[in-house]
Amino acid sequence: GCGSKNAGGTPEAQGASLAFVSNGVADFWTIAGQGAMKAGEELGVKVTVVMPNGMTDQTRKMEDLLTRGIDGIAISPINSINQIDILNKAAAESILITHDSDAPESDRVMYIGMDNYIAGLMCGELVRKALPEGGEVMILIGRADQDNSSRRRQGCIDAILGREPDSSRNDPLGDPMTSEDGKFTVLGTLTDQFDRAKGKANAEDALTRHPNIAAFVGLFTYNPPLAMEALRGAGKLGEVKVIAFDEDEISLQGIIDGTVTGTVVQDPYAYGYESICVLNELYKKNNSVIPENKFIDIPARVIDSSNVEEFWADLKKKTGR
Amino acid sequence: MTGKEPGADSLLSRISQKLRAGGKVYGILGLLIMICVYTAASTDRFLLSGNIENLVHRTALFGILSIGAAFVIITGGIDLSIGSVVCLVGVLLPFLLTKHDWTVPAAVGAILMISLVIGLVHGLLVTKLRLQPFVVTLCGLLFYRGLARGITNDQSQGFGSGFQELRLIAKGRIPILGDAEGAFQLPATTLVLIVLAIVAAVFLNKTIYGRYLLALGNNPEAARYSGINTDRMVLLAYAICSMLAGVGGMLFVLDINAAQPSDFGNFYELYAIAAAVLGGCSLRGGEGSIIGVVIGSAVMVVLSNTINLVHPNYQNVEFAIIGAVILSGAVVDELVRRWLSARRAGMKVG
Amino acid sequence: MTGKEPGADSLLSRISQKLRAGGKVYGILGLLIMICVYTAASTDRFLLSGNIENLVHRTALFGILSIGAAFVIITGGIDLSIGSVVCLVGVLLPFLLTKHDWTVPAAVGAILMISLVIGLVHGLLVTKLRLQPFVVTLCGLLFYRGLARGITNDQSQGFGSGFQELRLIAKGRIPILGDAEGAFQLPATTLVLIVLAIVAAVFLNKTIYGRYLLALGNNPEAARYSGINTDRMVLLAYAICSMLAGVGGMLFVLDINAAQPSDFGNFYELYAIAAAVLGGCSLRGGEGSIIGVVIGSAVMVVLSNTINLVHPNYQNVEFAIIGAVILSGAVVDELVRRWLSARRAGMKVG
Amino acid sequence: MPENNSPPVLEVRHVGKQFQSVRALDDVSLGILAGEVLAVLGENGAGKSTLMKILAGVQSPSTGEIFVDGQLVVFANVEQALQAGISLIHQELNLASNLSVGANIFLGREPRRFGLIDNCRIERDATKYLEMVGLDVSPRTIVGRLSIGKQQLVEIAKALSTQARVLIMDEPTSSLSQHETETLFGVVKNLRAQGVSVIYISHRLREVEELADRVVVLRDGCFVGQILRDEIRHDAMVSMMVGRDVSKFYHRTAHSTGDEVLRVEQLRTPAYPAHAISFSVRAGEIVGVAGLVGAGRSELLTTLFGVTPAVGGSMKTESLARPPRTAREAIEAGIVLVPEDRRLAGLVLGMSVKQNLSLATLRREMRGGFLNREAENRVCEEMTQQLRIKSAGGDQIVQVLSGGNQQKVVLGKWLATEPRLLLMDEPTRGIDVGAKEEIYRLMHELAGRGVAIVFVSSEMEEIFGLSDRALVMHEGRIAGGLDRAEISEDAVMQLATGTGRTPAKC
Ligand SMILES: Nc1ncnc2c1ncn2[C@@H]1O[C@H](COP(=O)(O)OP(=O)(O)OP(=O)(O)O)[C@@H](O)[C@H]1O
Ligand SMILES: Nc1ncnc2c1ncn2[C@@H]1O[C@H](COP(=O)(O)OP(=O)(O)OP(=O)(O)O)[C@@H](O)[C@H]1O
Ligand SMILES: [Mg+2]
Ligand SMILES: [Mg+2]
Repeated sequence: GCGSKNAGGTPEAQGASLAFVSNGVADFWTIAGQGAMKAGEELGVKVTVVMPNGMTDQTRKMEDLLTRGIDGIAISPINSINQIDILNKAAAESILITHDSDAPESDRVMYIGMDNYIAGLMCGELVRKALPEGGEVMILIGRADQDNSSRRRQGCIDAILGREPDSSRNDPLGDPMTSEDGKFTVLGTLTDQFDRAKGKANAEDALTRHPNIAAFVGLFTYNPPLAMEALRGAGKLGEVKVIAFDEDEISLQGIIDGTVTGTVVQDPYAYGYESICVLNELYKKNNSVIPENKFIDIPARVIDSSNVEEFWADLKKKTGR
Repeated sequence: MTGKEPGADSLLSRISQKLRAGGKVYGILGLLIMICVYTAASTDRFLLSGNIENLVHRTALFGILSIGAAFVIITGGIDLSIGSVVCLVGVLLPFLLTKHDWTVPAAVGAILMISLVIGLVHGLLVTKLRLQPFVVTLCGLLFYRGLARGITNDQSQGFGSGFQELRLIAKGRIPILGDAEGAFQLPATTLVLIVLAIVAAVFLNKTIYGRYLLALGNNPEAARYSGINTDRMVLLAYAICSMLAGVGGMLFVLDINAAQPSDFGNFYELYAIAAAVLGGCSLRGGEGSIIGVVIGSAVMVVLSNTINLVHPNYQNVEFAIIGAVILSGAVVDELVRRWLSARRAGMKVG
Repeated sequence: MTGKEPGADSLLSRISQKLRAGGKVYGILGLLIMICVYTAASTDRFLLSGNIENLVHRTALFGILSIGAAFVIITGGIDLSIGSVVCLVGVLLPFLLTKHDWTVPAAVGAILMISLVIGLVHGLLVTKLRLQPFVVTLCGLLFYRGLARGITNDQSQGFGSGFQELRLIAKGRIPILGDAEGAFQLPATTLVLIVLAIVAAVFLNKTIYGRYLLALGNNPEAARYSGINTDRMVLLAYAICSMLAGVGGMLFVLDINAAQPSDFGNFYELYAIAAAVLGGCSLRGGEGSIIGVVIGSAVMVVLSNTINLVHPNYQNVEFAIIGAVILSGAVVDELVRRWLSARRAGMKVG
Repeated sequence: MPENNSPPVLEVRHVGKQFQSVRALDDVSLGILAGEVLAVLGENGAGKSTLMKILAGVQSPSTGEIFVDGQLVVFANVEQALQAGISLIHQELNLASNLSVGANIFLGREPRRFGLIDNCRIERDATKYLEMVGLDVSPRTIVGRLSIGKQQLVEIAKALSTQARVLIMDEPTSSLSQHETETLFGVVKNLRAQGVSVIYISHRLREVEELADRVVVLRDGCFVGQILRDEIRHDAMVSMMVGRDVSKFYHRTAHSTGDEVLRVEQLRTPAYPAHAISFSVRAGEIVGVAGLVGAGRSELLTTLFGVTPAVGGSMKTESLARPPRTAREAIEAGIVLVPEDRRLAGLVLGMSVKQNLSLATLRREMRGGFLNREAENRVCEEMTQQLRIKSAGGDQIVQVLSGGNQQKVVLGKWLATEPRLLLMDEPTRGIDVGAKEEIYRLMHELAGRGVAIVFVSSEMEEIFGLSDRALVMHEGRIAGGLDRAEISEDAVMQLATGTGRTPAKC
């Protein structure tokens, strides 16, 4: 556990009421939510986990949290530069920290998490490792038009193509891009709008169109398993590499079975847990928890055959799944 | 007919007329009041002027869409493209202003133009080619969102920290009760809704065109035989609907400050239609009341506010709750209707 | 009447009959062929047996939903809840099997039961309470998804690496042309579709119940006055629709292996309805052909395949393209219709 | 005739029916014997259709009982009534327009083979019944393509096919002309001979005179009395129905005709693009258009009114040089149409009497686009008085008005526009004698005021009772024109069936 339990009395009695706001509805966030709830129990504070549908809903939910007189909010802004208003409003009326995706331009107290661009780079490196001879790579993603996914995708592409890291790039979705040395080709990025049937179809069609595709990168939790389904259907599972993102159990099993090269995992549980702990301290006016770079790094990790078992065991322990 | 019948008949007709729109309006108003009372009783934060401001503001945004939907529904048609028009407009406004440095008048003008054209195209396909409104606007639903994604290449469009003056249209608050701390201030959007609603209500109930719409929604043939240019009226209805969707879309994005092409306005057509139906529009056409529609959208807005304030842990079943409420609304309405006519029959016999 | 009249009339009628369903089917079939030819011409990968297998497989999944939608549409109703039923079923199956260790028969049975009940509730609300199908099923759309999210607490439900045998129903391939490398194998789902489609087609066109559906879809009074129990037939239609949505939902999740309650099956009702309309169903009721509906869903599946294979950079405007194609399909259909009747008039003159 | 010792085939005792506020039937008792043709008469809204619907299991009585062969029965639905051998031809058409004639005839009673519909048999049997009613179309024809008259014949064929013991016909001839009517009479007499009982409802008293063995009269939902075979006379029936003596049924006063208001030359309609029509009408003239079902009369009127586009030809009025393209054009040129099917094209059923009456004049009276309430009320006042519309006031929904009053509302809507040429398609269809008389009176008044009237009628008496001149149509052509003096049943029939002389003066 982190921080200190509220002094004396039944916790609920004088515990703060804090909120953990995600940028959408996904397993990633249910895990984070569990972390937040756990911290809430330990600290005896009331925690509300909010999973909005899109930006409008996120703004509405924030407004209503403030109406409720919430004491602190940890949010993953969907589109930070354009949400300054609501973020600053929240910062003014409550305590605001960001997680998963930062909003440095806003008045948020601090940021917990990691840089999706860097995580993307790590993912790209995995691709290079998986394909020593290089080859054609197809990127699968749910949506490309929200901060976390576009940065993650860009990082991945830059690493694959061996470019100088520069998070300000934004390559178009469609056209193939080849690295200087001509070894690697990023065939494109296929979006599925969270429609999994569509996601599977995308992977299948990519296989049909690019017979000598060498690897799939699945940048949303559910993409790698869909890619694996497609490969199994085409009898190419294991032959075509799969590089995953996040910790879907199918992906992890794939790593064990050797059908998935590896995955880059963030630590959603820690996002939730840490966010609540920090908010609680801040609520108790203990500003010592704020590092001077206002950034608690919960770095993304690469999970591959070497460390998958213990990671998975730990995950199961935390989430009880 | 016998001598006694007239009196009874006029009672019948008067009641049935009340039931037509009036009754439904009272019904939905009652529902709204119930929800408000419940919420106010459950939390003292509900009646904070700030929350009221939020509610009337959100109601305004959805109300504008719903009024548009109502016009089409009154003609016996339907418009499934509202949400996608909201999306297209929502990304276009920032796109044109920030990425292409258009002037505000140019951008707004162009967007209103586009909405108008969209409405006219729908109308023409429905009237001249006799295509089914559901089909036409379903294609619209798919097309305009795809277009929005294509134009922006799947990137969110926003104003960043610019265009604050323009955004006042959507964010501004008017201190009608003086600017004392915590005093209620009227959101600009609410003002817009009030104006639009009044205009729409007058148009529908006081002008011949409104009468024409109701008539042709009720019986197109008879309207045509009475020398009404039904095609033009239907065209008008679709134009109004898309225009209002355009206005609403701009207000939405000005309020939210950015739009994600892939999900901005998703399902809004369904909310708008649901609000219109809740508000007393019959999808069979020929029936509808503007005030009812506005109240209808208020119900849905308040409902989700209730959940956020009172039952934050049930947020993920919010849709289930809204669906259940709409349905029970419809069921109760129907049962009351039957009970009333049973009563009438009873009165007559006794 | 003179002697020539009957001849003319029967000709007239035969043409018009063709136009009713037949014509539309040819139309949509032509469209499908055009798209296929175009794609095959643009890429040699299109006709790979693997790709064909994928296409017929996807067509099967959507086709099953569309056939269900068709039955409701033929009665003049609509079912907007299909996608949400797919979602509810899609999360329930793995939920019951993995989280609650139900036996396969128990889980499948329970889910079919639930789908049936859903359909019956829709039907009862529409027939007994005379609520508008759009309203009833719109509430369904909101409610069942909310329910799915509530039950699973927003966690996606999947089979992990288990239940491989069960999943063969959705993933299996039958080597009808021998199991030579690259030989076409019939997906099990396609077999399911073929069976369902044949049963549905016979039911609709050759049995009295099908005829009753067509009759009441066109003129409920006439059907009722002919001694047909219209309510029961409508009930049946909604039951069929939800049952097929349930079956489809199970196949979808068995195929994909996991379902996320917040997104699974989103908009599928619209695809199903679009396919039904493309396939010759009139939303005014009384018209529809099963084969047409199946072809309709094939068109949408192939179209998105075409985009992925031939124009991957346009992937994000896929919706726009599908919308445009559906619309042009409807437009062309209408124009041909008119041209033909003009021809008829011409014949009469000559 | 029927032997009276056996119990009635069908009998109702003390039947009452209550709609929300309307007492449609009040303690009515009557029975019908085997092989009897019983005519049920009554003004609009007297309760005839309601009573029949109760007999056929469409509606259930609020009070009272039904007996079949002396046995008490309760019909829960139409099917049970059919089982009991009772079949009803409804007053309004009730066909599935998307299905073939054959499918409609056997709807609900499809012959089956191996559980599947046996279409061959349907076609074979359907042809038989179609011949019976003298309808010469293929069983495969889609019903929606037939004219209203033909659809009526299909309804009759359908009823015949049920092999009912009691056949109820609610105004079967309302859109049939002489020719078809006589075929129908043949059928009815035939059935009677076979011992089938027929309940026959009509506002055409001449038909009743010819057919009925017994006449029963309802008024305001009550049984007022019955007339036996040999006392059945026109005036007897009328006085029993309306409770007063309707003297001088047709006012045959010649009208001083003014100058030409309409000249039609080589006009061709979509239904019969091959045949051109030419004629002209003078102010103050009443022109009757006769012809068989499907002769193209309705098409002619709708074309003159601009709601069906003319295929070719010219048409001149004072202000128009070509056929109108929309109803608006026609109305502005002073041409209005009382359509054949008032519920479909004449009235906005969901709207009030006032709103319907003012619908056509809103534009003329509007104040800068806004409704002019005074004008609306004025029109409502005037028309309600002038046409003696019986309603609970201007705010009543027209849906609940009786047929006659509905028709008056349609007329009123048009009179308010002060037309110069009044087109009427079956103006007295389904309207009772009282209302008929008033409508005839009106037509004469209008003619007297110099309004030109062209009316289509399938009722022979109307043609020669009202017209100053008759045009007889045959398959889209005008087979001939007859002056008042020349108008006779034979002359009209000859032209209508195409056996007559070629057109002389039009
Ligand atoms: N469904 C209904 N709801 C309310 N009132 C009705 C309904 N059906 C009939 N009525 C009323 O019952 C009375 C009898 O109607 P009915 O149709 O039996 O008269 P009718 O004798 O058939 O008249 P017509 O000669 O015009 O057909 C009328 O006043 C009518 O308005
Ligand atoms: N909707 C239609 N489509 C095709 N043909 C039609 C249609 N309506 C009418 N007809 C045909 O046009 C011809 C004229 O019909 P119309 O109704 O004008 O005849 P009518 O003399 O008025 O007979 P009725 O007394 O039955 O109305 C008929 O042969 C009919 O079959
Ligand atoms: Mg009647
Ligand atoms: Mg006619």
